[in-house]
Amino acid sequence: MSSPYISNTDADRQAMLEATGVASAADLFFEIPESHRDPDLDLPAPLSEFELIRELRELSLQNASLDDYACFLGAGSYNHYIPSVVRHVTGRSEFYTSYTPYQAEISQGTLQTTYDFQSMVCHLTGMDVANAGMYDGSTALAEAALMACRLTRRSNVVVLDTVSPIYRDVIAHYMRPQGIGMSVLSPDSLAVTDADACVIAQYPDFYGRINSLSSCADAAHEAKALLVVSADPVALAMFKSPGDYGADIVVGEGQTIGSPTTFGGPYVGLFAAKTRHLRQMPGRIVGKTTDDQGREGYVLTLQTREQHIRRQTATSNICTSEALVALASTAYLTAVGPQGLAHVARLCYHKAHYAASQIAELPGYSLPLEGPFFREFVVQCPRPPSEINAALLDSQIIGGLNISDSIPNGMLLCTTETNTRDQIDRLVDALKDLA
Amino acid sequence: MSSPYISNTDADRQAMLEATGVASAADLFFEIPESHRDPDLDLPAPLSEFELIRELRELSLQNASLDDYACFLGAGSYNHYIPSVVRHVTGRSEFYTSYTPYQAEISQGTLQTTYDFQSMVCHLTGMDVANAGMYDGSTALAEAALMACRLTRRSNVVVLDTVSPIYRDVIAHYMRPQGIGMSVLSPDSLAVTDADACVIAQYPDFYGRINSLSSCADAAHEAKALLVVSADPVALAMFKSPGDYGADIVVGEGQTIGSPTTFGGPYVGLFAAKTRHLRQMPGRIVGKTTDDQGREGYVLTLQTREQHIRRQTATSNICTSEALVALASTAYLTAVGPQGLAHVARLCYHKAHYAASQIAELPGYSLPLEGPFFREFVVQCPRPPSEINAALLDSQIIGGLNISDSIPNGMLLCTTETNTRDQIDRLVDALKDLA
Amino acid sequence: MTDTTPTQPNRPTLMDLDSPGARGTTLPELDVPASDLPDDGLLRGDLDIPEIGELGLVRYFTGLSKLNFGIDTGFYPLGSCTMKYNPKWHEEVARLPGFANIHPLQSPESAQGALAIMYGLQDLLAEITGARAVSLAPLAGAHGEMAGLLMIRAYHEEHGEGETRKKVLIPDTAHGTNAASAKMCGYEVVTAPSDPHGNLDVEALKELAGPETAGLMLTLPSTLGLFNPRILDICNAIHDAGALVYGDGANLNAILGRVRFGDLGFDVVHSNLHKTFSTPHGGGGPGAGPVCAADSLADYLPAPVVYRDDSGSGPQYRLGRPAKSIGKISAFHCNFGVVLRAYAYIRLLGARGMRDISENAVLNANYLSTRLQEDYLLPHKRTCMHEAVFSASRQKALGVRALDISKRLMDYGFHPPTMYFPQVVPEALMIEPTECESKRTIDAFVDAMKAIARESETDPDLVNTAPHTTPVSRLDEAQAARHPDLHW
Amino acid sequence: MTDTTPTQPNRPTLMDLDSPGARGTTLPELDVPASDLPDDGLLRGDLDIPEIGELGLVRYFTGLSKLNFGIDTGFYPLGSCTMKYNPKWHEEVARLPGFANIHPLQSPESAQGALAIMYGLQDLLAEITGARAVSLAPLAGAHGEMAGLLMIRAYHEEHGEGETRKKVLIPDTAHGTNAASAKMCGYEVVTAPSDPHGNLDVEALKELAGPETAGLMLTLPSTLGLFNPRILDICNAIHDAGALVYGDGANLNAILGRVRFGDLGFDVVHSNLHKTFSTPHGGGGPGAGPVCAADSLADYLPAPVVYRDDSGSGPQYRLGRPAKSIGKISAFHCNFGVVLRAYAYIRLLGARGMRDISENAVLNANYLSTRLQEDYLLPHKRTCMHEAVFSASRQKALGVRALDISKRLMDYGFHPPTMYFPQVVPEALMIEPTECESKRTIDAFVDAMKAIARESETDPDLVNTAPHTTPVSRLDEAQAARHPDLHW
Ligand SMILES: Cc1ncc(COP(=O)(O)O)c(C=O)c1O
Ligand SMILES: Cc1ncc(COP(=O)(O)O)c(C=O)c1O
Repeated sequence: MSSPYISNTDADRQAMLEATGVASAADLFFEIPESHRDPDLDLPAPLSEFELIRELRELSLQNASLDDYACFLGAGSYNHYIPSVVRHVTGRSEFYTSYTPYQAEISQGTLQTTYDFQSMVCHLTGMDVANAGMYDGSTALAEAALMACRLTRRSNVVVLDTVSPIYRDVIAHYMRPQGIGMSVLSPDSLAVTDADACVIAQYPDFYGRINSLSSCADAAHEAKALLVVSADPVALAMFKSPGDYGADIVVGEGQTIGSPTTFGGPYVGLFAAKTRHLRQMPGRIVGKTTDDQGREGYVLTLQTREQHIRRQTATSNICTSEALVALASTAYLTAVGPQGLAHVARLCYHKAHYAASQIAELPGYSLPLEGPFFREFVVQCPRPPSEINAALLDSQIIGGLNISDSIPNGMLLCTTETNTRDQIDRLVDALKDLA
Repeated sequence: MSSPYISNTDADRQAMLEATGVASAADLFFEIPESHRDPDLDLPAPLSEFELIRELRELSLQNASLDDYACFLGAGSYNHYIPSVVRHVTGRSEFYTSYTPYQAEISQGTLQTTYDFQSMVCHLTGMDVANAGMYDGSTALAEAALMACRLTRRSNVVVLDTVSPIYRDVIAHYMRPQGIGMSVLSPDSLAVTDADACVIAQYPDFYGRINSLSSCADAAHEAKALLVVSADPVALAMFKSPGDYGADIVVGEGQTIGSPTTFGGPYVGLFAAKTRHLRQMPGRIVGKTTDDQGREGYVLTLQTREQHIRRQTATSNICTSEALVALASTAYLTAVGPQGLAHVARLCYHKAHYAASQIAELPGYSLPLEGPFFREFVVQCPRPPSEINAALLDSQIIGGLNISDSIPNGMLLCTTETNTRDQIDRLVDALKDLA
Repeated sequence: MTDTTPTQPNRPTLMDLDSPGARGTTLPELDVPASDLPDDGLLRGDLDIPEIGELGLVRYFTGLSKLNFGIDTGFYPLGSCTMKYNPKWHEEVARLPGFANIHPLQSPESAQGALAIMYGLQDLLAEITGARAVSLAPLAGAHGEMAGLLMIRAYHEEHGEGETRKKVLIPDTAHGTNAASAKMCGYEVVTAPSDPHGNLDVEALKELAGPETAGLMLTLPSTLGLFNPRILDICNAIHDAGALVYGDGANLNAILGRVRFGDLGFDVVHSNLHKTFSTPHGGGGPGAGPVCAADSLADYLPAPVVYRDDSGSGPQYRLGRPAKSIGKISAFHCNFGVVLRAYAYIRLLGARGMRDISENAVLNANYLSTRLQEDYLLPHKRTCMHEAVFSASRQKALGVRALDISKRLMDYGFHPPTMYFPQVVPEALMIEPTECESKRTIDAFVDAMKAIARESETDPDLVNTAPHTTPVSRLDEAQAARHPDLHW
Repeated sequence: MTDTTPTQPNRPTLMDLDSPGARGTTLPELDVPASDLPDDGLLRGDLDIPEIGELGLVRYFTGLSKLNFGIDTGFYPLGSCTMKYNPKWHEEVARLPGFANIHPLQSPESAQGALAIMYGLQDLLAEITGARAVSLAPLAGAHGEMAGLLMIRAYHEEHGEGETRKKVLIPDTAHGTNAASAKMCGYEVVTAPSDPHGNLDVEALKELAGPETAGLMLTLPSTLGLFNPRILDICNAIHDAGALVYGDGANLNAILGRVRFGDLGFDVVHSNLHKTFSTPHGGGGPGAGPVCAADSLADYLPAPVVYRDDSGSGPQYRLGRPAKSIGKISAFHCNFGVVLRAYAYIRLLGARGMRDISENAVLNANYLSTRLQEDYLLPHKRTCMHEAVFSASRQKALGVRALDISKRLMDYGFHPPTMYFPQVVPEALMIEPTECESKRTIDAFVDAMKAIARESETDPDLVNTAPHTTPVSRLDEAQAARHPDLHW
């Protein structure tokens, strides 16, 4: 008996073999070198759906889920509440079982929602045009750097040292093979030359701080370099957009607006730019047009930028991206709306400040950084954060990111609207006990 | 700000009030006696989706779920595995957000699947016709008794004492107001008179035993009474159908084929009969027909039996029933297919026999009843079952039904394909320790 | 224009897809020793249901789902049915293992969370309807009617009048279940007439009520969508006759937070959770019809009722049986999955939310009614509650019936209203927009209705042969009834 | 026939539904003291995205979903895309809180279940592809290509040939991503030609390979759906030139359990989990493109790789970095949700299941190809693997292009094949039925293709103006590109 995912019956197979004029299915593989044909695969014995769900559920219970643990970890992945309607939308199987919408007439669902996605990304970032999404925030940023190099025909990028070290790492791996240099500078000593394609900033920065991007923009633009910003979309409901500061390319991590943290993926990279840069954008783009009867509809457009047409002269190699995650973002933003997103942002802000002020009062703990922050902040701990986090875990708390390598005993803590006051108070109490 | 379930904005409301010529919405309620108008409702303060999901999830964790506990409880509600596709089907919102399919042209989904449901019920029970479902197995049985009285114009029903006491209770409450008598007899001393409308048997019986229905059928039919059988649909994949024995009306609990135990409901009553009894059937019935272009389609039919047309002369008062649960059954039966259902039945059978034979060997435990059984069996325990069950619960085991009232220290145990050998062995070990 | 659609064969039935040997899922293998099977004579031969692979199954049912019109598809103004939005998070909560996978007979200690929710909903409904006590046992509205009437019956028996009070008064506008339920409870139905304003005629009622009357079944607001301003007189009249008042709460949506049945003198009322409290209709169920009783009938409620005991360290919940309970009316406790959703709904909205519902539901209906009166006859020109009952009698004169208008609405993308009910209104079109719909949607619907009114004048045939855009057009119901084809 | 469909306005955009003040969900209130806001100059003004109630949201997206054709809708023979059934239980498992709601940076101790699954899939893929080690890091096929080429690059650098080996050989049939990935990795692309049988021309390849060659990117079976019988010669030739062989495993479905890349001499291969291992395509992702390396390249795999430590009481899993790793190519570990589904899929099917897949996929393709050859030109008349690439050149002669045939298939209820790829076949129609489809479905598709071949002769206009039954007909792509309208 074959698997439920195969629909042919034995009789079907027999009839097809006869029609095909082949004695047995094995004969269809005759071109495979005999020496290597039909290896014995040493795989675990097959199991039924029931047994596997049971097994996987047990594995899932070995993970500390953010439903059960109070989580104060952020650093690029944020535990925001996702309204149930979002899962209803992404759970429509017409959405999740379809391919990239090459055939527009029967893909208007994906196409129109992608157009909505692009629209929202434009409005959030304050940019003119946006694409359908990239793999994640970090690769979007790396691709933005490459795009800046193409646009400026320069081959060095300046990355602020307040950009996430994880993202900096990814950028480096994307630059090197194309022979592009990368300088890491402090925003306080930012010097941009005419060899530099762009200045890359993070907003809010890796440490959670929110600062004006004006000086970065000025420094970049004076050198005729571009300003590339990696921005958090939730923060953009509360703070000026990078577009307001004159950014040329804005990217971001779309996980924070509608997708679960799910151990790091699938996420989606947001990607937006000024109109004049449109034809150097990577990724898919959906445009609105009309059919031969004058009805409005949507298509993939500007495909001559893409690998399937341009091959090695394409703006990127990206093909399959993260459409379903982008759809989740679109549904999320629709559900919360502009007021709701601003409300979420304010909850993050006030909770972070409440938590920070409580922790700052604990003996042994301090806030080493100054200036306004959004939902993350750095705490200097009286002991190595690794020890503290291990102890917190026993109290069902997932502590902040250990950033001792950049700030001694530094911990990057994060709060979102999902952290109740009770959770914050529990954290503060636990930290007190660990002083 | 009003709730997300209200779509009007303040501006909408204002415009509608103006168009309607009413100063304020409160004025629309002027006909309500002022003395009682606008009570202060003392309800808990509203909460957000996020907060309520959290609260309800916590309540759910206060229940011993059969995912976490080994369950040996049956007695009318059975923990069978439900393939994920079933939830995919019932999760299609076109199915669950639609009303009873009065408007056939835009309800073919519900109508065709109901026709499939009826077809499957006919085949399972071995009957000619089936309806779209009743509230649950017990009310289906009670309605079958009423139907038998209408058909025979008699006003007493004979219920075997091997019918579930829960079901007997429900039948009694349905008979009494219409002045119908009810005699409870043992199958061994079954005497049917010409005052009796029907004999009501359960198959397998309440104690899990599977016996030929021939003698019941003969006794009933000799007195020109009907044979009404409450049958378990999973057992029907393995054992002769009531139709094979000449039953006139067959009902059953549809929960066992595709719906979770969910604390007792929603379930669905299966209801089938011989063709000649069709026009006395309660409930909705779907029939196949053609449209004015000759295309096949489905409609609610024989509605002149029903309350919305016949009012007090209808065959029942039932209106809203359990369509979605019937859909789950249809999807379940399609998923497992005839072979799969028979396989499930065999797993139940062999596991029950394995468990029974292991328990029978424990000192102090015995099997008081004889004869073949399906997935349930009675164990006589050395101590009150209530004590045993309390102890089992501490070992994450939900024991069997306490039936001490009919069999001293009797416990009705049940196994299904979801009980792994390991669970059964754990049960046996635990019982041993409790001897 | 040539016909460009390739001819489609009839939709396959499930049986047409039968592929012997295919299977639609995987199942575990036997992991215990096999036992002997019983006597062959007991065993079954073939079972003739189809065998289909999992993909075929998914496509079949997914495809059929698309032939259905649901609330998620569009406006569903089906009068008396309160087709409101079904919040998605309810579906997720209902699937939590601690709710979906608990057994009705497991011990109360191991089901405190579920019992807390049942208790909680009893409490909320008591507050909303002004009742003394509530039982969640009835599995639908009609089941609630039966429960309520059995309570009334038990009450009269207890008071020695069981044999004499054999009649139940039911208004001519009442839903069919009312009469059918009365019959199931052994009562004789006496029809109480409406007055020209659409109200139950109080004077006529007084005439009818007497020592043989067990009770009155009254829908409030009525199925005409009207609130009877003499409701207090009615309850008094019935009580004066020694009878009790049963409330059909199917239309509770209109008066949520505005007035309570208990305060008006109703002895018992059922609520349709699948209407007022947003639980999905499911294409015809599941529903739930909890009964809410005043002091007079609280002791008679069906079992189970959940009780709370605060004597221990925390609250403990248990299933119990009121003193003079009419007993159990189904195998287990209640449609728990439905109860859970209704509980979730009320908790999210609170008291303010209840009033928002009635405000918007009633305002929507009155606005719709105002706009539609130009083109359709409104027999009872009054402020309505949650729904407006129009008559297509003007169109009938042109040869277009309520049925035809209903079918034509489908071409405009709307679900039709309820038709031909209540029976007292000829060519009735009973329109209930609910609070969930926006002015924008109602305007679009009114525009469509107006366009159809136009079409009825200019091209009645177009309307009379509608729908033209649905997967099937009008189906031959006579053939279906004459030659029943009820299964494959 | 008069036009009976009421004229429908354009579908509203999301912005058209904007209802200021409406909200699509509820959110918790602030439960801590509010702090001062930062300087006004930092704060944002308006955010111009629409406000919509929850019902409007649900209707909008549900309605749009119905305009999409998915696998669950019908046959989706999109060549090279392996559109197979996506098991429903995977979706449920992926939503378990212990998988969906875990943070990528939480400590490994608190994520052992997730790491065990990643480790498990690495292991399964290594066995299936015959690899030494696997990294799940790449987030799609093209990302895997990039990772693989960066590994090759690092290898040559390590061996002192980083500066000299600057060319990558890519067959003329290759997918566009191959060439684009090579470019992203700083390589020059050299195109390797096919021979008349559709195989990569081995002699020509030998000519091209040399000391400047970093590697060959080879799709096996090729995008023509053909298995190159000289595959061993090819790998040898490349290795002899000091270069490495990259395998594009997008078509692995054809040879599951039949032959392993590693055994044939491939140094690294990526697998598209969203093709071969049934994870949903999602309308264009997410996917995952794990790279599976032979001994030669195992040390260069991207980070992270999960390692298992059995020294303690039970196995312990940790995230690590191979000795000479090319490092991280995205922010976190992998597309875990995709990895989980692929793991579930392989575990359900086992080794026998892998072979069932290739058997049915290849048999289906050959059967389809046999039946279609009467009416359509098959340029390479050979036993094919999982897909058959036809040419519509006969129809082209009648004025009907591959595009037109594709559009007309929609009217018959099918998704079109991949068109115009591979570019070496004029008017290409690349048809991949997958193992999931039944003979019944394939027959229906073939019948439709034959009917279209007929129509192309008798009524080419009908085909050339197709589709006729879709919500929109052919859209003006030139207009879209010339006047980009990219947002509301
Ligand atoms: C006024 C009224 N009463 C009673 C009922 C019966 O409720 P149910 O269908 O839940 O049995 C309905 C529903 O159709 C109704 O509209
Ligand atoms: C042969 C081949 N190679 C590579 C790819 C690229 O894979 P992905 O789309 O996952 O980046 C594809 C998919 O379109 C393909 O078909």
